[in-house]
Amino acid sequence: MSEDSAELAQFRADVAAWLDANCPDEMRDGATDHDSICWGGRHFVFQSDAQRLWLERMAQRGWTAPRWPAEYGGGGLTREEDKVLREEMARIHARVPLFSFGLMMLGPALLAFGREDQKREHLPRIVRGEIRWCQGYSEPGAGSDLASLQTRGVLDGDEWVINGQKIWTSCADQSDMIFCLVRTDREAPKHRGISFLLVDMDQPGIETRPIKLISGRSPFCETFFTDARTHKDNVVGEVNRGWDVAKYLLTHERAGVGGFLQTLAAGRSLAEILNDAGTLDDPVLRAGAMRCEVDSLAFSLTCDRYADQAKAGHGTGDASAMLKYLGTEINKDRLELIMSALGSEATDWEGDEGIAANWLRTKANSIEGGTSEIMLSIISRRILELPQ
Amino acid sequence: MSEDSAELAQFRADVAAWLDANCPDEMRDGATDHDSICWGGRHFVFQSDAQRLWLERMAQRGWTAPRWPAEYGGGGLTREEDKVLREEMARIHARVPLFSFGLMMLGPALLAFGREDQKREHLPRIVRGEIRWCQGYSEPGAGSDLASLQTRGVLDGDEWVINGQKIWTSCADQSDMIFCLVRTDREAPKHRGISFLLVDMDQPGIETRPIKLISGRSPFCETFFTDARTHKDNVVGEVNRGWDVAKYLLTHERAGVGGFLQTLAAGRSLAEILNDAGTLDDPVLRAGAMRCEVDSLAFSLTCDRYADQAKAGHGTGDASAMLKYLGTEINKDRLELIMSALGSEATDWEGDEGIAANWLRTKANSIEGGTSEIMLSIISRRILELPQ
Amino acid sequence: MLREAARGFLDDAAPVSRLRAMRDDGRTGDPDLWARMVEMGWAGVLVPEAAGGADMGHRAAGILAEEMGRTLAVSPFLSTAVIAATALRLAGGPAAGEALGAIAAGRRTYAVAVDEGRKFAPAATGMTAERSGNGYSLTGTKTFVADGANAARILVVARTSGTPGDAVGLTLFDLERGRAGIAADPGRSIDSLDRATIRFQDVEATGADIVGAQDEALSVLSPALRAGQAALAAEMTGLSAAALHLTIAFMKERRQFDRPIGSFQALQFRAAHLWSDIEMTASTIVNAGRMLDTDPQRATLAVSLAKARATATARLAVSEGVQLHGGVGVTDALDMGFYMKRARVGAEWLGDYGYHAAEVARERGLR
Amino acid sequence: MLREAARGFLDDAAPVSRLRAMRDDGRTGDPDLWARMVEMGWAGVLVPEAAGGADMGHRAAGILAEEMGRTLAVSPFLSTAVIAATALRLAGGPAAGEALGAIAAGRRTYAVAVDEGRKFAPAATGMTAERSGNGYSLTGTKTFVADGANAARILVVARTSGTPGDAVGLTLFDLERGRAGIAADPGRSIDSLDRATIRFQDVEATGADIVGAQDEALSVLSPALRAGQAALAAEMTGLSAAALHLTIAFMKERRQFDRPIGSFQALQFRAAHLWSDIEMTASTIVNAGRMLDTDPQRATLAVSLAKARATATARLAVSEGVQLHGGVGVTDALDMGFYMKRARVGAEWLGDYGYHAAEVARERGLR
Repeated sequence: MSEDSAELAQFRADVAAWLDANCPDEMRDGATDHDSICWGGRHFVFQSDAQRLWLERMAQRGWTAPRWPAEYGGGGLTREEDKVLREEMARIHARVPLFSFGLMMLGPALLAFGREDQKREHLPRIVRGEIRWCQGYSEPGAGSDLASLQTRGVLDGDEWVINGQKIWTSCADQSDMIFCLVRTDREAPKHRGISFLLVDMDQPGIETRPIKLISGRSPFCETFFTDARTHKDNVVGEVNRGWDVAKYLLTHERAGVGGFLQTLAAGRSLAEILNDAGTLDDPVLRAGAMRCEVDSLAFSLTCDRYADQAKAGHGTGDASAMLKYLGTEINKDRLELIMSALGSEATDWEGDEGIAANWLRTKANSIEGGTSEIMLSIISRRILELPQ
Repeated sequence: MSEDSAELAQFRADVAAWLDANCPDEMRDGATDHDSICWGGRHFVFQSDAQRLWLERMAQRGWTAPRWPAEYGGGGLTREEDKVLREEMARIHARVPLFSFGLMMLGPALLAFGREDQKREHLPRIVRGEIRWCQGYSEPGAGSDLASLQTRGVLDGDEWVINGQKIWTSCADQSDMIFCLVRTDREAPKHRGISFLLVDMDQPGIETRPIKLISGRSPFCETFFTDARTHKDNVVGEVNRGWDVAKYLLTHERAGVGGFLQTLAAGRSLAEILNDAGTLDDPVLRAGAMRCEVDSLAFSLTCDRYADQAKAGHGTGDASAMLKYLGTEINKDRLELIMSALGSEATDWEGDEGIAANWLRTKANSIEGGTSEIMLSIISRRILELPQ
Repeated sequence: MLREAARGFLDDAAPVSRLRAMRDDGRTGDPDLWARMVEMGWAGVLVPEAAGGADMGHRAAGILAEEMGRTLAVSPFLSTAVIAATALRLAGGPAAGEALGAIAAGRRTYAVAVDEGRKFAPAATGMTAERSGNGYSLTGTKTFVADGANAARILVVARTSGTPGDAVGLTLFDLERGRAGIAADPGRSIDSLDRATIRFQDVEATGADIVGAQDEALSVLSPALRAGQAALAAEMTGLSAAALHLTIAFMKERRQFDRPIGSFQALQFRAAHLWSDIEMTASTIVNAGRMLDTDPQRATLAVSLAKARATATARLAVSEGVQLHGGVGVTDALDMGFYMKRARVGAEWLGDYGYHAAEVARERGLR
Repeated sequence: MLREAARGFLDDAAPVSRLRAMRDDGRTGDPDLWARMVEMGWAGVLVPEAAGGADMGHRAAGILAEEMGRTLAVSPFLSTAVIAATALRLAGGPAAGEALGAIAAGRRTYAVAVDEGRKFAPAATGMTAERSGNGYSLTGTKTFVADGANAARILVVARTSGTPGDAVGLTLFDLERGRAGIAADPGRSIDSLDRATIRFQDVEATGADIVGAQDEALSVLSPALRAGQAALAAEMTGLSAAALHLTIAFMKERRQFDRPIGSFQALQFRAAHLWSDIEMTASTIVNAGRMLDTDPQRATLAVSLAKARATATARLAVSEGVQLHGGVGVTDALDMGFYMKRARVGAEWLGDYGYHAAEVARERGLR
């Protein structure tokens, strides 16, 4: 932690004092497991009054979205202030008050592409956790070729009428609204006939069905649109230019992956797990563990390096594809190694949070959010500039 | 060795007696190193009278080409008799009397595609080691895309006039004649305008220049054709259908690679080398050695299995691409491992036959005779029938 | 041909959907399917003709196991028809003969209880069989016992002398599962099969329950486990081939960017590499079966080679199988997950890659 | 910026063709090039300003080494300006100060003689320095000494007490190469550089020749070797990046089947993977330099991580470099062979992959 400027030092003191006064004790356990997360939304059931209070207090200061402009309910903090806030929260092990796709994805898209009225309508409600959003991009027939999506929207008077099917819509069954890509011009080239629509899910034309994975239960759903409707103004960016918004968000999403993976790796250390397993006499396992430690550390340093560059104003850009590729592949390798080290004991099913489920879950990491193959294509074309 | 039939037992006894009487003692040392090989040809300098005598005696029986028909100077042996001959030669460690591209490649091509007069002219001279042949397929601009070759032949009266450049022509600087692929119709689709020509190298229009490899000296040459000439009848197969001959030979060549690699691996065992190096406390090296032993043995068994299938009348066909691919890749892995095990000592140059040269030489194995990438393409298209 | 007959039967009677249904029903065994396998003579594949078996040998057993691996057919074949049958046959004697007859006729199934920890290590056996009066008293826990909850009888190895790590001092007992003091906890194996923890508390046994000689279990158990390793390797190779087959079919059918994904060169090369890898492993399977049939005393290298290769190949096959299927590959709706889970269990059972690769290296003289 | 200046200079003054010419002439050093590097202050990169150096730190030394690796520039930079300079600086005292000044001014070059066998293992040193009168008598053989035939002086570690394997009992001597009893055999290293065997026969030395304290060589030598490892890792990473760069350029230019080979997806993915791998390694290089500059006592993990990664990455880079170039890749006419050979020598020097990966694992708590 480098030394703060005088103003920043004052800000830090203020933040610390406010947190101390306002963060309920129950919210100071640093919990990050799925069940402890506050997702918000119309139907969210708070686990405790403390959880509700913590959200309300943080939202009031805009600190659920610290860097969003204050006029839209955000904290209006600078990069440095944001860092201080996170550091001070970490110091007291404060839980993240709100976690949502609205904060992570729709918000940035609206800030970059939304109309003024859209920002004023949606951003404050995201900040306060009133509306839970989900993302409708993927389709069963599209996969890596995202832009070949077939869900279509037809204008009927003042409304888009939407028909089709989305897949991998995380938490769709618990969300209030969906931002989704819809084909609105079937004659145009495939990237030029897609619009980015905002749709309320509380209508009979939308049905959701959870997807079971090889690793067990998952937040993913299939989402079916049957004459679903949304007002014609609920387009982000221009009609038929939704691909630009999607591309922006995809890069945004990948850039976040590195940090996410680092968090994963921050659990119990590989060495600890392997020492306990007591199977390291096997040179295959030992050599594998050595290699995996080396590669994991190198990956972690690479995330740090790119984060530093980002702080210095150099965006990660297409290199986020590299982070996504390496992070997921190394993590698969790591879990394979742990499974081998634990031997038969790891092959008993200990539920959806057990080691076997974790191992199987990593298999999806190199597919979701863009497959490793797509990441390698991005690197070879955009960074290495190899010919198509 | 399964039991012989009565006739085969008699044949074995005859062979043993003949070998005993005719194989000079100096030729019973089993030598297979480059300098001990009898290559034959107009300019070949025999190392000893014994070497010359051994060639003459074996050639007289046609046993330099045991399975070729007797009418063309061959031994006319059955598959079983050929096996007996090889076994009896191995028993007394008899050297191979003659090794040549004529025996390995041109002969089979002539037997499959040649005119009667061509067979009568060339095969006996190959059997007797009178003419040394080299192969002119590759070109600098063509590489893996062999059929894009540009060396061209134009008919001028009774002769083809040849201009262009070949590369990787093994032993071209010591050969008497060359069989080569030449573009004889520039208008036709690329596989349909190539002819398979036989050309005498003893003419001013042909020059050769040896190629130095990263591993040191090599038998490879560049061969330059400047208005070189050959009689128009010196075409094997039809004019402009040389690609058929070439394809036949390429498959033939790859099928031989497995055996060749097995011979390589038959030297000092990996375990022996690594034990002596004393560096196996390192789990990375030990695990690598274990994996390499496992894979080498599996590869060796695979060669045996395909050889058994071939004996049972099932050709290896496109699967030869798999043998070529795996054999060369595993051998590269093996030499990398040996280099690591020997450490700095292996990084001193011990001449073109030293371990470092061997290691570097393996890097060419997965390129020459069709790259690993070409082999994988053959497997994916012809065996797995994946779409183009 | 045996292979074609087996394949035809299994495609028809035991597709992966049958395993799926079993899992969804919460069952861990498929006695009806086994009954049909018995009818076809598979239970007696290693039982002498005199005892009513087909006596077809280990290569044949490998072919059956390989075909079962293709469709993930559920059966006690490996435990009963391969491992137990081999042990009983080697032990000889009238009781073993009767047991073999019962196996071939489908009247008996066996579980083989060896492991006590996370890794395969028979010599490390700590479970005790103490002399008690004229007999023995067995106490200890066996883990990850294939078919341990369903099999009628249990071949269990326990220590009659020495300390864990000694290769001698182990004795093999043949006990009916209902004997007092035996309790099995069915477990929840990721491959949905029966892999139980079995607790033995003061279980009484007599000399008549011993298979082979006291203190010399490994002289019958080791060859039996080798036979099991070879058959398991064969099963995993069939599994790998099936995973590749499903993947190739998907690559031909699935379109992305206006082309079948099988036309993408990077994916083609991976499929071609996997095919090549499976070919190599297949060679080791053939070799292991032949060595067990012709020179079983010297089959260690061949069997460990097969199990090491089969383990590595199956891991590659299912990893590629899932990844090349993309999103659908990680859904439970696709069968690939079943292959991946079985490959992981198979990787550990009867010795993992490191165990067998070390055996190979040792046999090859690596110090 | 240091990097841009270095790159501009090296591209101009020390392209690979200069190494090629040196090799073809049978020379193993390039004093003219070193003289120019000295002029640019590179020799003093780790020498204190008081001694006439630039004192730019290890991160800067790494940048220079990385850029030298790109063009395979021949110089005694690592031995002299990094390892010897770090050792002398840690030892301190007037003699060391003078030596550092001489290094920075280009008046002295050093070889560092540690290895006696095929693998890096300083504590295994067996060469003896016996007390003899008021001084020492050194006898033994050092192998694979970088710059050992050309350097003006030799830092040599010998045993003054204890037995091979002991970390204490080693003493570091600073000897001029002409001292009686020292004989160097230049060797024929595959990378065409000077890597000599040096024989010491009853070489007389005094206390004044000792760097640091008697019996405590490792307290100055270990940090110096770490600095060398970090710089060598940087060099190898530059080498890897250059190999990739050459390969990418070739892929864009070379046509096969009527397309640039860079348009083939399988080759694209391999290039993209290699690029990613180099990016990871580059992060470890930055980190190692920073740790040496800010917290050298705790830099072991960072340095070993960098050397392990750099070794593995360079191997991948040159393997792919050769294979993706096809036939021309294995000809001596292409520069890639030089990269491959240097990568192999660099893989072993100052500790191989296994050595450093084990250090990393140990630092991370793996037992």
